[in-house]
Amino acid sequence: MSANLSSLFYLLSGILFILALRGLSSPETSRRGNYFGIAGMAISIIVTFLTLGNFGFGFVYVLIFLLVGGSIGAYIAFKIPMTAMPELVAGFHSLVGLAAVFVAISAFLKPEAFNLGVVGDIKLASLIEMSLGAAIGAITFSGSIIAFLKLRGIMSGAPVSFKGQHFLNLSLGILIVFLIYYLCISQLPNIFWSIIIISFLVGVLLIIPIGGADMPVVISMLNSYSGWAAAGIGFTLENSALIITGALVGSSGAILSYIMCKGMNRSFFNVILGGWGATDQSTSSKSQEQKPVKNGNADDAAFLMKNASSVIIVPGYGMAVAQAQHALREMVDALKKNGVKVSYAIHPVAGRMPGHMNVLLAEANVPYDEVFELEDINNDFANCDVAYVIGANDVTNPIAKSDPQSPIYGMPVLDVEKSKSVLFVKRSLSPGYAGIDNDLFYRDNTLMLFADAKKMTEEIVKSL
Amino acid sequence: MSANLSSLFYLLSGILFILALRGLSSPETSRRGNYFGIAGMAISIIVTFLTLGNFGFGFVYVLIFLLVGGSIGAYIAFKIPMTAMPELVAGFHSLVGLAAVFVAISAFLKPEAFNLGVVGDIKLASLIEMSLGAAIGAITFSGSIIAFLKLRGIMSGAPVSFKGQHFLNLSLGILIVFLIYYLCISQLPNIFWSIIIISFLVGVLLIIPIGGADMPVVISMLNSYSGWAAAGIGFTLENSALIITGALVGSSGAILSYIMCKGMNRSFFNVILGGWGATDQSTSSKSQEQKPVKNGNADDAAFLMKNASSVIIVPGYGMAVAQAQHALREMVDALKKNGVKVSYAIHPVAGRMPGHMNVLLAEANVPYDEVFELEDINNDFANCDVAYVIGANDVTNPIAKSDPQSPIYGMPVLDVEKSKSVLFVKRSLSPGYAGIDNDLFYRDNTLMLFADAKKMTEEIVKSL
Amino acid sequence: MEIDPFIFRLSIFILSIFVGYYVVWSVTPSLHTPLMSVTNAISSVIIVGAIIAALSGSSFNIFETSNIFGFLAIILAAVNIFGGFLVTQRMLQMYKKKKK
Amino acid sequence: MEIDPFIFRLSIFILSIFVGYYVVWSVTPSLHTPLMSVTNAISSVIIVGAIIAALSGSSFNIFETSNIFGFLAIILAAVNIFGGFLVTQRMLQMYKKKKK
Amino acid sequence: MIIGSISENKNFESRVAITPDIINKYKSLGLDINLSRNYATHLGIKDDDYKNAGANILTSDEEVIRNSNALLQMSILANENLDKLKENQSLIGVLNPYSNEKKLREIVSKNINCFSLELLPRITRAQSMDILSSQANLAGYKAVVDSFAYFQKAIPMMMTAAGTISAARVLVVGAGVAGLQAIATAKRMGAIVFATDVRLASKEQVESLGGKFLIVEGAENLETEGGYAKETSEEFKKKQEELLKETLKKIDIVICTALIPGKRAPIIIKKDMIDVMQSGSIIYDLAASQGGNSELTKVNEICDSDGVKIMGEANILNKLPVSASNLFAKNMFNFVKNLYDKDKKIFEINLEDEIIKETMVK
Amino acid sequence: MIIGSISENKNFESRVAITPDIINKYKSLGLDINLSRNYATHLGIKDDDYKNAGANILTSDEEVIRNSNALLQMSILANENLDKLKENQSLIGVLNPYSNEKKLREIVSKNINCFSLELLPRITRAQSMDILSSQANLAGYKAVVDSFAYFQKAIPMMMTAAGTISAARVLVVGAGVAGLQAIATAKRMGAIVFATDVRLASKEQVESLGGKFLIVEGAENLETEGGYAKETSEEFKKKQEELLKETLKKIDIVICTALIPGKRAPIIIKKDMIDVMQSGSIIYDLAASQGGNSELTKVNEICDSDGVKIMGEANILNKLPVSASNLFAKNMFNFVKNLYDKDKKIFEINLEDEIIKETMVK
Ligand SMILES: NC(=O)c1ccc[n+]([C@@H]2O[C@H](COP(=O)([O-])OP(=O)(O)OC[C@H]3O[C@@H](n4cnc5c(N)ncnc54)[C@H](OP(=O)(O)O)[C@@H]3O)[C@@H](O)[C@H]2O)c1
Ligand SMILES: NC(=O)c1ccc[n+]([C@@H]2O[C@H](COP(=O)([O-])OP(=O)(O)OC[C@H]3O[C@@H](n4cnc5c(N)ncnc54)[C@H](OP(=O)(O)O)[C@@H]3O)[C@@H](O)[C@H]2O)c1
Ligand SMILES: NC(=O)c1ccc[n+]([C@@H]2O[C@H](COP(=O)([O-])OP(=O)(O)OC[C@H]3O[C@@H](n4cnc5c(N)ncnc54)[C@H](O)[C@@H]3O)[C@@H](O)[C@H]2O)c1
Ligand SMILES: NC(=O)c1ccc[n+]([C@@H]2O[C@H](COP(=O)([O-])OP(=O)(O)OC[C@H]3O[C@@H](n4cnc5c(N)ncnc54)[C@H](O)[C@@H]3O)[C@@H](O)[C@H]2O)c1
Repeated sequence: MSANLSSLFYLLSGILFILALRGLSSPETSRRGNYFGIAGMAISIIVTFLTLGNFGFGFVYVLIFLLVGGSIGAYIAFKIPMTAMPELVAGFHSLVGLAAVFVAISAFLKPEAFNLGVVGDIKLASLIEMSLGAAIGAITFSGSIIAFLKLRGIMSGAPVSFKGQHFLNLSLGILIVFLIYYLCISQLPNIFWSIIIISFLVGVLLIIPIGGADMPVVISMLNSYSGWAAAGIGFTLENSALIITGALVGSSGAILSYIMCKGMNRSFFNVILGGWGATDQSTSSKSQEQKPVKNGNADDAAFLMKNASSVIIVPGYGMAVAQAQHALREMVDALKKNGVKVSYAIHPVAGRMPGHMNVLLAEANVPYDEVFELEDINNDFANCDVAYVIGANDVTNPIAKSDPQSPIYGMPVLDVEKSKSVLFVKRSLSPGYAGIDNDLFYRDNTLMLFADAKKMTEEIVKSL
Repeated sequence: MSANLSSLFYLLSGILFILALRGLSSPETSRRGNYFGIAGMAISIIVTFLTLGNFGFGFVYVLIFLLVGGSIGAYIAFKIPMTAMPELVAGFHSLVGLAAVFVAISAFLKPEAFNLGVVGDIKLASLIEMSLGAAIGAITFSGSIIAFLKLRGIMSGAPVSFKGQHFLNLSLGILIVFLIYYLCISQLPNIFWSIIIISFLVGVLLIIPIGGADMPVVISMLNSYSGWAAAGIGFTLENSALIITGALVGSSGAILSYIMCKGMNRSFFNVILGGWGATDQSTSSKSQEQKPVKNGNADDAAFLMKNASSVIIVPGYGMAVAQAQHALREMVDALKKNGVKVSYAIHPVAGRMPGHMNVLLAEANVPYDEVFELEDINNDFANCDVAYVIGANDVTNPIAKSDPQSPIYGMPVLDVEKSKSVLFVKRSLSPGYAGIDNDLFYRDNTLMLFADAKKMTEEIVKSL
Repeated sequence: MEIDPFIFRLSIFILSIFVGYYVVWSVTPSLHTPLMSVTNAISSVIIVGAIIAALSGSSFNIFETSNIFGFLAIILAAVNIFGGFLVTQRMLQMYKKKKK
Repeated sequence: MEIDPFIFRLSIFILSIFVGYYVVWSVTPSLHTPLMSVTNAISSVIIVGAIIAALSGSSFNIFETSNIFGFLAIILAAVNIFGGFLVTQRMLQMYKKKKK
Repeated sequence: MIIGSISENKNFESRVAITPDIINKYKSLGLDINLSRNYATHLGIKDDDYKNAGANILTSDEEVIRNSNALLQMSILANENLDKLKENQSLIGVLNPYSNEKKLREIVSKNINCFSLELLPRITRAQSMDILSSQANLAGYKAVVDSFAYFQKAIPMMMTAAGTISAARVLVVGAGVAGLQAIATAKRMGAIVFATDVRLASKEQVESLGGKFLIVEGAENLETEGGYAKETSEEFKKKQEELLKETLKKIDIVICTALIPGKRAPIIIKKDMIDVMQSGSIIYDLAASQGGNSELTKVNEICDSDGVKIMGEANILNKLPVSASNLFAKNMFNFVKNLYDKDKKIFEINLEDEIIKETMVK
Repeated sequence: MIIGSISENKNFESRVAITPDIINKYKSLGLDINLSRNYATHLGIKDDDYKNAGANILTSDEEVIRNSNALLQMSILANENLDKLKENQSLIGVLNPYSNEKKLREIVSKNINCFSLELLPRITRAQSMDILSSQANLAGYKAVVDSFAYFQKAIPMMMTAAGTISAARVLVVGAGVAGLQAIATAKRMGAIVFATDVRLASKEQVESLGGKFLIVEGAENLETEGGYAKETSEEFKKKQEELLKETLKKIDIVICTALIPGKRAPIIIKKDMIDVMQSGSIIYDLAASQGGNSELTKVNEICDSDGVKIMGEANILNKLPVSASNLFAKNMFNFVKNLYDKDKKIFEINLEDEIIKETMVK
């Protein structure tokens, strides 16, 4: 295959990757996006074979290795539980990083194969590119390993920090740059190896100070690194598929981690530099580490409810405090437009006054036939997809059914936990009127939406 | 200047253009965006000079021509009234189109200067590129001229359509393709000229069937054409600044016109193919041509109000029908958060029952001290930036002050027209209870927001 | 393994199309007109071609037909560049956020 | 007037950065994880380099050190490619809109 | 010019035609005001309040009549006072020209100008003088408040630890000014509100207040064939009655406001419909003085029909006298302002002016 | 087991302890019900309604007493009926053990089990039996509805062609159960509602219903130093009184609900405060029977203090008897259900159970 033709095909696969990412930005097109990605990858691999035109002995080996790797990958993909996604992605990243390192090493060892000159006299530009690629790849590898261990729980999720950490990282960074410079002058293999080893160390050092809660951001950042590594190798190999894809992955990963930081209301730089871990984490991690809660945002809630077939709203005193009834009504209207069946479950003592919820719902013109008392609706939770608990707490607390010591023992409660997912809108984990903790917050099918009830509901309306 | 260096600079100017467009996508960064654009343009021009390295006699001429053109442009830019913007942009487009044609002609006449071969033996690819560039440029030129004439009112804004129009356009298109093919074989100058002339004709034919109301879409589409023309020339001249910028302008113009069509709820293809003009235009143009109204959308309204320092809400029967009071309250809350002062002006007979508006506003918990009766607030309109008239009509009709024959003569009315801008939210131009037309709809400082009052207000909340 | 520069140009062209697509996708409607006028101004980067055309050949015969077309194109593009950017500037002035 | 291909590659690189930037800018948070896993899968396009490395040299000495690194890289990248796309597929299955 | 007002017969009328707030406005027109002593003390408004506002308090009704160019009243004067009126004086109020025809003819013949405000044309310009609207509005409000107070159950839905109280169901018959305000008031208290009217245009208005409009099947058809035309068809009436009867089974409170101008009020709630209503329900008939919308209405009595209470107040506004007087006084002022020529300082009886022409009793 | 209930003294009490709805629930517990004739006819509930629901209607009170194991009443029986009670019978109701101490001691000594529901502990489990809450809730509602009906002006803001009626201003004193419901009811009618309470926790509750909480300057400081501690300081009291006095000048209607359990109600609205109120204003004192929150309150009378009306109903729920009985009956049922042992078919007087222990009169 001519160089021109293969270039064209590489361009095509780059475009397919762009379309893949684009598809992934909305649920409707996401699966199509994934197919684009697969197609792009297939094209690049096939084109590479055709370009090399080497269908001998080696080709068979390549195929075998490809299949071995592929089978392992497929096996992992099918077996892994959905809850282990984040660590899986982290683990995969480490592989990409290592692959980049290996390719760079290979190029360094046999530059002729890549048109980069000969051993001991590799082209300057290529040398820089390949050592950058190797360094970034190595950082990606060791960083991802640490992230994986933290997420997997093998290593403690707590941030590890020590004095002079930032200084050490900075020094090592400078050292790498210096070594690359020196490599360019001397072309000495040992320098190349040192660069790689130091980079492994940097990867470890970069990730250990970051707390478990920030791992998603870190993973996305490592993703970005792996992209830059690929782009570096791409320049070395003069391969536009690698350049386009590397740049694409590099910048999209960086943006994604930035978006995630913003979504969690944290400073991007603090997270990336591990500074945040030292200050804030300590307080919030306390309660989180004992009992982890799942923390969602408006978009998640909107997504869940939009795709539900029935939703039950459970209002409580917090809705009254936040005066969220109008926003709630609007949310329900939007859901109904989406074809979702919505009803309201009113607990007899929700709020602080008999009929408290009724006053507010009537004010928001909620039709009476959508409002049910406990006895009439309690059985429906088992068949409902989402219970949206807005500012209620005690009235959902299952302890009233189980623990005779509890001050609310014997009170009938709304069985929200029987619905497929429970969304709790409240500002914190603090208890309600009765002053007791609610076990539901920590359940697997519960998503906590920490915010003022009105604000959160308004945001959900926006996302619907 | 070396080819490499100049390429780098062209790349830089391409990036600056990207940043320019990016800046223009939000009001906060828009001015910065414009500066990026200017910088990018300056760099391209200077780099071109340096690359040519020809600072003799010709250079002086070029400078002179540049300055002459520039002065004309600057003069026009300063003198033109803001209301004439659309036709100005259309006029400018025609110039770009013509410039593209001229450059293509020049390249055709003296291919040596551009490294394209010699007269009578121009490189095939270049020939295709330059004739495409010339054709698109010519279409842009004549199409823009027509758009300009229509907008300026020199030519009637009504769509001109005749039988077989689409067929004629299609035939001419095929003819151009055929001629390009023939040009490639024969290299005959006459063919080249014919291509240009026929393209001029196509431009005219493409635009005349499109009605005045759709001109903004057309202008943006012509913008896109001029981009493609520039890209075509860029390929010919192997100039990456032209390629990047041309592609950028080409695709962004196309997307922009698509967005505008969606915003106006029209089919993109119908507009572009002039089909829409033939069917729908006839009905809606009737009232529009007699008295034009300015038609806005939620974003415009949000923008105006967000940047106002005081807004007065004028609710009427339509708010009650749409049950928009809750959404309205939410909008006002959002505005107040933005530091805007908001009050409600209640006309004594707004609605269909004494105190109709009060009932609804109280339901939405609007504080009483923000609600004013006519006498107390009527003088404030003169000092207010935006009057948001939601579903009210008769109570704002100034005819009550002027025309003793009018059925509402003598009724006190809210002087909304005295505020800097008036937003009217209603579903159509139809009259209210009194059954009479409201002159305010056609005023210069009025923006009509045609929609259900609740929907529109909700959308504004979203855009805030 | 030498690749035809055309391939590169094509890649650049296509990527630029994507950028153009995305960059305006989220523009607020109130900025449609300034955006249009700035893209218009930018599209007169065709002036690069015009300058090349005008100065082609030796300095002595710069008034051959082809050069004249170049010069004409320069004027047209220049009108556009200055007019376009300045008028955008004027429009954007209106959007200046008031001092509060 | 020959231009160094590196310049072209740089242009492509920079434009791709812009595209990457825009393309994820508006992604919904619920798709963050699938997006991450698909970008991960895509980044294993490094396999192209790995294949080149593995097959470099003549067919007979493909087990030189450099080739071995290539083969190792192939395995790693392949795990990633298959695993990444398949797991994304699985995740997206969850987002399938229910039949109503 | 001087205008005056004397106390009404407080047995029948608690409202007054002039409130302290409005005096200032008369003054700024250049009019002086005479009032009789204890003019509005029954409303908690002291004579001093009027004095402070600028009115003159005269010792007797007679003095007020003698010293004023025009008398502004709620209703027509007692006979002895009517006799004291002199030529060229004016009398403005709700004079009820149909029932008081003889008296009025007499005084008009004495060249006394009589204006009766319920004759106002319903044109936009007269809206600010429209006493029928202003008073009907308050009547609609008050009918709901009173019947809710009388009702033996709570109105709004309350889900409590001691069980649920379901929301009361209210039917408003006639969705004119009074009916709409009744709907609004019942709705804001949390009742489920139904309404019915013969004007189909009122459907949208009812819904704009959150009420449900009762539509007879086939009503759509009627509408298309143009307005009220077919409305009287027997079949339609029967269907309407069936619908009402069915609805009333679940209705707790009925507010009747249906009127036909100048005629007896239509009878809408028949005896058999009342029979199906639950014991404890209430029918509040605002149309009582025009004959009532229910078959069993008696003026100023509470009838009990098998547990259903039918209340027919003749002048409900006597129970809301302060607000009613405030609005009435403002209407009256707007009327006087239109009549009064500031330059000539007289009442300019311009019969070109529709408002003056229509209200003047001839 | 058989439970019974006899007619109350209808001069003082319109509510009943058993409603037709609830009979089914008793039946499903395995309990039979005896009622005396015309048990609730005054509420529009016929004897047949009870019969259809499954109750036995006996001819006389005596028969009911004789044939029932337990008597469920609103209030304590008349003396002659008390005498008819026999050993091991139970009497459940609002027995008012403080004022009826002697009578109760007597019958308890006859081994008759007396349970008085107002003694219920305020624990979560007892919420469904909590008659104080259920009745206070309705009382708060009714106080507002009645005072609005009595008020001579319209409550909500109305901007009309005949001028503007401004919204009435309501002050609720004491934001407990009754107070909160009063706030909610006044608010939904469109009044501007203020509230005051000594419990600062109630501020958020008041605001959650759209009311404005009156805060004495410096109250924040008090709060930080812990609860009620400083609340009684003289300076604070003075400031509070000044604030109230200032506020009352513009208040149209005051609803008093402040109580201190087991004590005389605190006097909050002093005479001098009433003096500054506008003529026509209303003070509705729900605390009247416990002494009243205003200095001038008289039980079951409407006092007029210079135009300000002070209304002190002793048993406001007699005016809302149907809803009140429904909730009361449900509370009573929940109490009985807790007391009754389904297997042994007796009332199991388990003194381990806080609810039984606290309510039992000893
Ligand atoms: N109905 C009655 O008559 C009555 C009377 C007295 C007492 N009670 C008691 O009150 C309780 C009622 O139960 P409930 O579930 O309605 O209320 P709850 O158990 O008191 O819980 C209310 C929850 O709302 C949250 N919240 C408060 N303000 C909020 C805001 N602005 N936005 C979002 N969330 C907010 C609080 O959590 P965060 O602080 O984390 O946000 C709190 O946990 C019962 O225990 C009942 O016994 C009832
Ligand atoms: N207050 C009273 O007591 C009373 C009683 C009777 C009559 N009136 C009369 O009623 C009129 C009141 O004036 P007004 O300005 O309030 O009302 P109006 O003049 O009747 O105008 C209402 C406007 O709202 C629009 N509209 C209706 N439904 C809408 C919806 N869902 N979304 C958005 N817009 C909607 C209608 O235009 P589109 O159809 O184009 O949307 C209509 O032009 C006066 O003429 C007054 O004399 C008043
Ligand atoms: N623009 C103005 O100047 C102005 C002023 C006031 C009122 N109005 C309008 O005039 C109309 C009537 O107002 P009104 O309250 O004075 O009317 P009204 O008091 O004469 O009648 C009350 C209502 O009863 C209805 N009705 C009559 N017979 C009925 C029947 N058999 N069954 C059911 N309903 C029946 C009428 O349609 C009317 O809606 C309303 O639409 C009102 O908005 C206009
Ligand atoms: N969870 C439960 O079991 C339950 C049940 C019912 C009530 N409650 C709570 O108990 C509390 C009291 O309720 P209640 O209505 O029965 O109380 P209450 O009837 O005894 O008193 C009414 C209110 O008056 C207030 N008050 C007393 N002295 C005052 C003064 N000098 N000035 C102003 N206000 C004064 C009290 O603080 C109380 O809020 C409320 O918070 C209520 O929510 C809890």
